[in-house]
Amino acid sequence: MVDFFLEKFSQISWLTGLPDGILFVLAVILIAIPIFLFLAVNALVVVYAERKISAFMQDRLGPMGQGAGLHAGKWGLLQTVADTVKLISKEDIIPAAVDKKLFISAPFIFFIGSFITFVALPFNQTIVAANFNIGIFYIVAVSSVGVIGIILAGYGSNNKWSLYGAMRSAAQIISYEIPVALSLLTVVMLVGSLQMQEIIKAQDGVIWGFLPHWFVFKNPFTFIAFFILFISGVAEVNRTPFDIPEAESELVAGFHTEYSGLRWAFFFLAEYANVFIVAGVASVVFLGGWQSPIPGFLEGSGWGLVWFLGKAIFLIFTMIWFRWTFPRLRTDQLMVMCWKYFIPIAFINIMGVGLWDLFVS
Amino acid sequence: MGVEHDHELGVIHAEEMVLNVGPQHPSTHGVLRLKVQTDGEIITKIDPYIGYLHRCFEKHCENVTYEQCIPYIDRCDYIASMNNDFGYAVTVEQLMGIEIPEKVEYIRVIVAELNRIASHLLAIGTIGLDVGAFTPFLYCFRDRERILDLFEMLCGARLLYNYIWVGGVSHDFPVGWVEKTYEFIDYFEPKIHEYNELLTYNKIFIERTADVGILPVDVAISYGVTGPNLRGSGLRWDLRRDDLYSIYDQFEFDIPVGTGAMGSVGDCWDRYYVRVREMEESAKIVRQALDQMPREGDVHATIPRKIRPPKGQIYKRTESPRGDLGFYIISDGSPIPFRIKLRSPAFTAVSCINEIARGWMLSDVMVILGSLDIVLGEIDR
Amino acid sequence: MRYFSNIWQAITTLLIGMRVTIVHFFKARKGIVTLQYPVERWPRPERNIGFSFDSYNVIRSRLHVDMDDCIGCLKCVRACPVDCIRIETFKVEKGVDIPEANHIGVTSQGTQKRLLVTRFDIDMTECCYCNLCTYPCPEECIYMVGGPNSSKHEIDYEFSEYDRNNIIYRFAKVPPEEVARRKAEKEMEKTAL
Amino acid sequence: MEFNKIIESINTDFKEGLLPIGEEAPTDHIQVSPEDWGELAGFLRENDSLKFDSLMCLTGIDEGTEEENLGVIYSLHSMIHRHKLEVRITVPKSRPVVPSVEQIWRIADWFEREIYDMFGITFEGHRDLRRILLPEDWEGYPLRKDYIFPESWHGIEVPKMKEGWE
Repeated sequence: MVDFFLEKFSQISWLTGLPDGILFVLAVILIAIPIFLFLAVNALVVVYAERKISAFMQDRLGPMGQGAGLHAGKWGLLQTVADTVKLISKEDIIPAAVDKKLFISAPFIFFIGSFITFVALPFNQTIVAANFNIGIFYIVAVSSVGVIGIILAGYGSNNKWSLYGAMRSAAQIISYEIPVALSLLTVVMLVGSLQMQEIIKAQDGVIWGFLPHWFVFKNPFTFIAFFILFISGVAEVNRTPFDIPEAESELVAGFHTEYSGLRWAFFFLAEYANVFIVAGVASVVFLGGWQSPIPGFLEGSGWGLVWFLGKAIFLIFTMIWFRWTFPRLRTDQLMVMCWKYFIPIAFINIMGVGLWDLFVS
Repeated sequence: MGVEHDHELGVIHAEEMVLNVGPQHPSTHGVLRLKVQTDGEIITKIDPYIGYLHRCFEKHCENVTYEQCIPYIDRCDYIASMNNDFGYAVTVEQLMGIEIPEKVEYIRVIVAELNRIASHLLAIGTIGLDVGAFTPFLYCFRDRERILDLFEMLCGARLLYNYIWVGGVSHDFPVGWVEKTYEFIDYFEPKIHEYNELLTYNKIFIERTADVGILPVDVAISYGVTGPNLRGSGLRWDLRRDDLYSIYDQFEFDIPVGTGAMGSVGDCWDRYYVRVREMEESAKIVRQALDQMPREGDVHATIPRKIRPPKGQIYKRTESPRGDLGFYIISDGSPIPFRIKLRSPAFTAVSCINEIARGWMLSDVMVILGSLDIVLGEIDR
Repeated sequence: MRYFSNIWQAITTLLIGMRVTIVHFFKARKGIVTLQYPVERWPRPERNIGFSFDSYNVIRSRLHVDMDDCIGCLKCVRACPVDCIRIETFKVEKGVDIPEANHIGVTSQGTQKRLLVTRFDIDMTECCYCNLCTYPCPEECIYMVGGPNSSKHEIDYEFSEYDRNNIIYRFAKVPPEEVARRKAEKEMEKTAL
Repeated sequence: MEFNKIIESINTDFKEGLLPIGEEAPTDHIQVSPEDWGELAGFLRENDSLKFDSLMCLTGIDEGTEEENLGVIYSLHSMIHRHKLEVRITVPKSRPVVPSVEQIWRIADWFEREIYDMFGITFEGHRDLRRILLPEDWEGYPLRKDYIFPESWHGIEVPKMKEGWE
């Protein structure tokens, strides 16, 4: 995309006089602003969806607006808007005993971690901020920057609960990086490329006559790999049943106990951005990204965006569904699940995919 | 948290961290404060501090008449007020030697068992909440709400009833109440299956509760732990059968005990599952009582104008949803009790937390606390 | 072996749990139990929860006193476990109306009053809604509003106020100057003796 | 086991003539002195035919201002033999000391702390005797009949009257 903008700039006469560096920065900003807006809208929508879905699953109505006065709009549609206004207008509290520098910088580091991951995420055939040739590698590497933010938040808050949350989170995210990377590796083996668009393009066509040729259906091992990736992804973004860093019944609010207002909003925003990233990566790598579920039907870049977002939304729905169904695991059980179950199975998967590719297909 | 490196010996001496869980904490079920010493996530010692909700119940009772005690007793175990009143009424009646009409006994049993269901629903819902499952909690509250509706229809109050009086109940059940109760029981019995599907047999829930916080029988008895907690440890001990009061001998019901189906006997899962099973049994009792209850009859007949028990004292215990609820009442012959002591089952349950939670992780403390099903109103009185 | 049975158990039981919630999700229209409080009030027969208003026997809500019927017998004061009722009375001629004190001599049940109730305060902040005061009342003049008493006084259970003192309900209808006059008279009598 | 038999058993196996037998003896409880209680408690807990393994309730009483006596009532129960026993100990207000049974029945730990809190009876041998329901620095023992409620605590006045309410 940067190249695309630079090319456009070269056609605008008054811009050509500017130095290349400034043009580059301008191009980057032009990309960053839509991503930021997308993140904000994503958080608004997902929070609203989460509230409504959880409410319906629990025989409730969720946010509703009825009767006199401006409640939360029809069906509570304005609830998240009201939330945002509240968060922005809240008093900015920095507790006296915190480590100020860390405390202030932590939410932004956490946010940056999820923000820069979007760079490599292809929304359709053309919309991708940077079509790296190491796309997957970049996502795996960058998405764990956020943990630094969590640790700083927990450490800087000078609160025992926060520290517990941060330590748990660090252990959890670092552990679950491994099954994520290993299950992505199965696809990389099949495609032979780390580039996101290449991976999606490899999922073109039909398999067994009727199923789309997505990697999740390709062979039994990739099928398992998809679930390992998805569940580990859920674990990596600290959602129930893996939400031990913020486990509200144990650690009050975990690493963001001391945060409120806008700083807390950044954690919130980043958390939902991470949710989208997990859903996005899983749908790109295993569910064909912008490929149509019925091959040859409704293709093109507009529909590509719809298919990609549709798949991502379905996976987000599943994550919400998980959250409102399951209890939470304990720290050691989380580790057991990762190291004793996911990682061995992921290794077997890699072997299996290789053998399957050699002998079966 | 100061970590001190002892280079000479090559070992690290790590200090233990003291963590205050509560008085304000999402899962202390009230205002309990646990001073927890932790070594990393592992608990080395728990020291419970209670009394944040102390309301001088026993002192109050020495200043009001026997009738006026009942609103205060309601507020002790505010989750199961009917059972509290029931216990108090039975105790004072035994002290006075009053015979109770049959219909009153049936009404009392029905409301007490309904309240037991309501209390257990709260217990299993909150243990779900403590392990992080939010949805079962709301399902439980949805059904508990219906019981509270029944009570509201019966006596106007939803939580603190003042319905069971010494010598009777405050008034007869309204028209249509019996049918509504039948309706509720018909609705409720299949719902237990839903809780089981959603929570009881959930693998994560089993992992979190089975083999955690094991309370052996001898420790339980020594700590005076009673009720579902003791039955969870495998001892078939239920005052409704073993120390009969009221008319519980007229009903067929089972006393579920912990069997260690998912782990060892006496773990959190057993305590939890005993409660689930007890709800079924209570529903059975309610159904039988509704079938057998005489529809006609006065409920006011035996209420004395002024309750004035003879000089003497009595200790009587009844089975509340949390265990043995004992009343020690000393009367000096006046209408004001000389001394009322309430032996609270939750008080004894929380006293043993150090014994059973030591060595487990911080997350388990909440589960153990949830599985003991404590009500701080009753502990602090 | 246990390893694989664990995996199998986890997958099956978790899927069963997920089925329960998704069924609730799709049946959301039918099963919702929320009451949108300020707009919807409690008795809603079309929902499968709650009961119709007519079948109410009692209701615990605000205490109300019909002062025309009150004979000042103090039975409710004695019954109250939290001492939230205060009554002051003056002896008056039996069964005679006193218009300047808004006093009616005979109650609706035909009892002739001996006392003029100059003060009948109920502090609803202290009330524990135990209903104990309503039973001993010989004239049935103190009651909780709504329910079977809805003909006497409509239901009022949302009597929140910004000031605590507004929840102290003063039912006596005797004007303050009349009370002061009678108090002074009583003082005079005392000093005369 | 019947109450008489329990008495008999205590008298024969524990200490000859500890408990009075006859017309005037109480028929529902036994009264022991604080000196005997420490040993008797262990005996009641351990003796095979008695085996009082559960302490149901521990009640403190203040027998009124005239008598100046404090009492502790132990309600014992045997889960095995299904019999119960009530043990009473009376101590003067001037020296309210009772031996602790905290190590015999573990629940007595908290029960005794509660009675210490409310009546000021000291349990000798209790390993952790401090207030349980009231704050640590509370003065006086509230359930004593001669207790006078404090006017204030840590500078917090107890409101006696409220506005518009005599």
